[in-house]
Amino acid sequence: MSDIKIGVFLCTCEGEIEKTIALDVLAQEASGRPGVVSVRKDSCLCSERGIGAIREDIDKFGLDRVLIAACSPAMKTREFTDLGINKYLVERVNFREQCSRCHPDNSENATKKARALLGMSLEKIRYSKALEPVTVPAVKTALVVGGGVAGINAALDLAGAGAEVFLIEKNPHLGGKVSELHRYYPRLCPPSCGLELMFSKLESNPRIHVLTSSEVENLSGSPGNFSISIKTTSSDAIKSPEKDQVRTIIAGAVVVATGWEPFDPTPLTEYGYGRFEKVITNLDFEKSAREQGQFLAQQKKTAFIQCVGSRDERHLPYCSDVCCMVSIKQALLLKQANPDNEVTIYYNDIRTPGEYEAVYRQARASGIQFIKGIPSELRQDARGKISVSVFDLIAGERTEFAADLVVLATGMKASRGTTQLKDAICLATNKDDFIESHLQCHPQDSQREGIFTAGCCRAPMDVSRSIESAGAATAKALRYLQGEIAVSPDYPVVDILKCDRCKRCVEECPFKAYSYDDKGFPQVDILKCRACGICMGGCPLGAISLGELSMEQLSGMLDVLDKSYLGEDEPVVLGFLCKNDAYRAADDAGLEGIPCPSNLISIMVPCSGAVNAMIISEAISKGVDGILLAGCPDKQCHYLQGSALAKTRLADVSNKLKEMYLEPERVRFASISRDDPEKFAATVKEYVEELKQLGKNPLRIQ
Amino acid sequence: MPVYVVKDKCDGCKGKEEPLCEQICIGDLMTLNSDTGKAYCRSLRDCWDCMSCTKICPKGAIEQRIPYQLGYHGAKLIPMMGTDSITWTCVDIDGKVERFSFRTRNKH
Amino acid sequence: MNMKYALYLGCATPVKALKYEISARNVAKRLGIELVDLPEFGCCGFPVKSMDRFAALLMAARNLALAEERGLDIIGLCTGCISTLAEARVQLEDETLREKVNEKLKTLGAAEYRLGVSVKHFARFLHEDYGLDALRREIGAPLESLKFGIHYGCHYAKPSHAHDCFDDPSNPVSLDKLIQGAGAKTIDYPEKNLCCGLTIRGAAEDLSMNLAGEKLDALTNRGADAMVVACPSCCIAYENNQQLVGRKMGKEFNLPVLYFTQVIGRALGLTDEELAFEFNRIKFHPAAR
Amino acid sequence: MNDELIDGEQLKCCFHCGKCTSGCEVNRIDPSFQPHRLLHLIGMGALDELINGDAIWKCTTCFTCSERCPQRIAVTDIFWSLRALAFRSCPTSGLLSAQKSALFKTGRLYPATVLDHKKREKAGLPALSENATLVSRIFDAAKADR
Repeated sequence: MSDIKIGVFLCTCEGEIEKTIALDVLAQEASGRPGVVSVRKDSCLCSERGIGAIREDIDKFGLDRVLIAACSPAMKTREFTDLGINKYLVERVNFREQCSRCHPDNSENATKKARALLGMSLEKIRYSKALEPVTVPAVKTALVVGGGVAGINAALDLAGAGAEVFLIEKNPHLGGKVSELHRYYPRLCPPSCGLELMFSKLESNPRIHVLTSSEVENLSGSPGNFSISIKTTSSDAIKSPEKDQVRTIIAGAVVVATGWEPFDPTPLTEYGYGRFEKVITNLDFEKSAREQGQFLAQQKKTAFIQCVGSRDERHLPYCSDVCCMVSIKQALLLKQANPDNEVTIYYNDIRTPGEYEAVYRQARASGIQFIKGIPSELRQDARGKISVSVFDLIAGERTEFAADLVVLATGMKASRGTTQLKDAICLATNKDDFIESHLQCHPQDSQREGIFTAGCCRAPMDVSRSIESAGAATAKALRYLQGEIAVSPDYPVVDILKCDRCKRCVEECPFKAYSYDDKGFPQVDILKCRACGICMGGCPLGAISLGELSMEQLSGMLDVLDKSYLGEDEPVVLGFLCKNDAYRAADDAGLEGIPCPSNLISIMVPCSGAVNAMIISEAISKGVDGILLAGCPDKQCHYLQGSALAKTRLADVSNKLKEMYLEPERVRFASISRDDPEKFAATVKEYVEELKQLGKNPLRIQ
Repeated sequence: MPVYVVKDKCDGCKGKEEPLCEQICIGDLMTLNSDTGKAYCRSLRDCWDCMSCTKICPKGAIEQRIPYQLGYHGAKLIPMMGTDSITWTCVDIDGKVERFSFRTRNKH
Repeated sequence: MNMKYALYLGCATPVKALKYEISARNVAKRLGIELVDLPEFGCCGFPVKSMDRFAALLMAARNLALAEERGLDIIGLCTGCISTLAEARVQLEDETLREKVNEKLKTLGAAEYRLGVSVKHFARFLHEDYGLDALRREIGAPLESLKFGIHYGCHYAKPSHAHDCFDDPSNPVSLDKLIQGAGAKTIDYPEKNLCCGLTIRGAAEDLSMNLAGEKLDALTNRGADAMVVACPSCCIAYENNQQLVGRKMGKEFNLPVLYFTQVIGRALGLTDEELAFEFNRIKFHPAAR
Repeated sequence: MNDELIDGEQLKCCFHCGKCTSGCEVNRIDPSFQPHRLLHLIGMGALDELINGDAIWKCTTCFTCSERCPQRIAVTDIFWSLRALAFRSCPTSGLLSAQKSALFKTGRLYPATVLDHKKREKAGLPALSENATLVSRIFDAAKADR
């Protein structure tokens, strides 16, 4: 360590930072610190001139570590990444957002805090290591599970982008639910024309291998090189080989398109499905319309009941997305075939977004009755007619309708295929049994790297959106189909000299990235890993460190922090802030000039779950007055269970403090959203006040 | 006077095979109850009160009952581990609290 | 099979529906089911729900605790009572509520309730526990050629969660099956789920009468030999008030209203006295057909 | 418990599908009785109007609405709670007073007359026990910490 050469660069940010922080004093002090060989102050480090100056110093002094005290590390990342030195040897100190900007009126304290931050970063950078991206070879083959409209389109798109594609389907034929439909909406054209085109494209593409009557048995390996065993059961289908053949496919990425199943309305006994012949589902309607030439024209009085089973807490709690348009489409077809048909749609809310609104309007114009009100019960009279009695909420009175045919607009539920596959390849599903994804930002991802979803296995959606989702899944999958995959070296490394093989990391990893090596030590699959550090936070022996933030760095920073940097009577709060939410909120508090006590020293961590209880205990032992662990609100955690685990671990420390006759309030968890700087500032303020009441940590050395 | 496992806190080290207390116990006394998934000491009288298990337990679930030669009922000895330090809290039978921090050789 | 149960009579049956009580006791006796009377049983709580819902729950809980103390499950005749007790049983699965209730029970000098009692209507018991097959084996005088309209009563299977969803709340069948087991036919009619309306007799008499009349009309038109009920309140609405309802609707009804126990009892070969047919206001003369 | 059902999250989940009213037998005969509307009025804070009106007394408590509500709103129970509120605000109001006096005096909704006792005896049925004060004691216990 003695021969390291650190260059310290202080940015005045066109004088702004220097207005509050005595940079010259800090520069003077820094130059005397071990390892520091150069100190430079600049008015704008991120400018071309500033970058040039850094590069110049690196050459001139032979610097192997660069410390930049300027704006938040979340800013100007591009400018400070390529300095002609490994980017993991560049450390940023947040002098602007979390120092000068948030304490503009207290130059003295801002400088004290800046000094503390600089000291910690100087310690941290001593342990930094140069890291290079790792390249992993990958095959250029993709697997698509499910031969419905989503799966077929994903296969075509993937093959179009140059990949070899295996498309497997558990039924003997392709086409999925779409092949059971009579007409598409909104154009009311027959699905057969689109399907035939897709089939012929599949046929003619030599890169696509279709396996029907086939199912996934299991999946192992990692993205780029999944090994999937596939069982093919019968021999009667096109292109399908021999009976009960099991084969292994190596694939770089998997697109899951296992589709949906119709909700069976039998449990809603009030509608008599199965008891009354003339009560059918919307999918029964499609079948009859397709198979019986006169079906549409024969109907005279038809009722549609919307939301059967959907938006129903007893059955499917969600809106099934398509049923409104399906009923409108079917009603229009009836009306076209027989304009005298008194078609009535009983609805709760009609949901026809975008272009579909025009179809809804067309339906209204065509004379289809829309009645707001859901029948509670259907009764069959002696002539076999179905009497529909409903309270019309708009008219404010009851209306009766004797229907020849009642169509129940039933929704979509997760398919059995999805459930089977989820077990075979360990995919997480949501409470409604659809494949779990970060619906907001990464809808096409599953919770396993390299496995993507298309179509209704993710959520109910119609044909056009299924096709669209197939394209999105393809675009995401292509990263794993380029022959090689570059992985950023942020992933955790297990020190097997310390590891006791307790398996906690294996259990707690939200992405199931850990497996065991041949000696039983945990090893991380860097392709599955998302570098959240939850394993680092959970390891009871502190044996796991991330590439960009190690346990020894954290411990070193605790050592050098002056626990009385604001004076003996001021409490010091150490904040571990998650980089996605809390740290950014803290930055915003600074940018917006929301005053925040200078008692908080913050350390950016990838996730609140990455902070080890040993680090927290150590901070308390070394005299820090309070620990603020700030992460995302539970359901918004970018790493699923990071916040939740962090809370549990913090509760353990809190219990321990109580046993030690220390105040359990010395550790605190706060949920801070990215967009809530006010809450951040208020939380810190309140906590500092509380700690003042508690008094000094008895373990702080005088 | 041996160790005492607080069952609510113990999580069996999640791996459900060999918990840390089992691995570290020099007398091979600690083990997992496969029914409850919680650790226990299978021979209390053989415990030497070395407190290795107390120190290593990540959940703080193992307490030490101080032998009467050293303390007596009511006295407590509680370790808290950092990465390179340990802090002991000693409570005597009169409730007097003293704390000691030491560097350990665990570091790096 | 444990065939010893606490009989929960409620307050309407022993006063307003002697024929029900007598026939039920005799059917039970005939089938080897021992029904124990607990004199301490009080009101089920149903009428009190409109005054104080917590008091209603306490009343129900007290009855549950009484049966539990004796180690007996509850069999009842009135659907309203059974529904109220059964719903309380489900509500008390909530621990906080149960603790609160038990605390109050203690101040009343009653035993604590510990979730150990099942509550079933006699018809449900026959259908589920005694068993249709076992019942069929006992039938000595099947009621062939008779056609009954079953009226379940709203609280027979509803709220369904209170009754462990034992029958379909929108299309109940268990009582039909019992009566069919006795050899008779049952009528499947769309008005099957209609309420007897008795609960609102005081508040909205016209409404109440209309509801009762609709069903009487439907069954008369379908040629029912009798209506079969399983609740004393429903019987009051359809039998005691039949003339009134008829006058109101400008019709003359003459539809006998029987308790299911009278029908089953007859098929079991019990005598008219044992089934208390003398108490039926509208006489049932199947022989005349 | 009353207030829990009326103010509860459950009620706020109503999305006005009208299934309760469509299936209501009382509404079929008396169109002025509209359960969905009553629920909406509670949501709008018109409790007084409801408590003082006669609508809440028209529900037969047949549970059809509760059974079929897609949002699992216990509509019937809400009516009971409303009645209980009405009762609490005016315990002597007409509709319940007869029931109340029977219950409080005899412990039974259907008091047994001398004739009833005789009839039972004649039929060989067990004598009815009297527990006249039970109902009022339970009421007092329930009210104790309100």
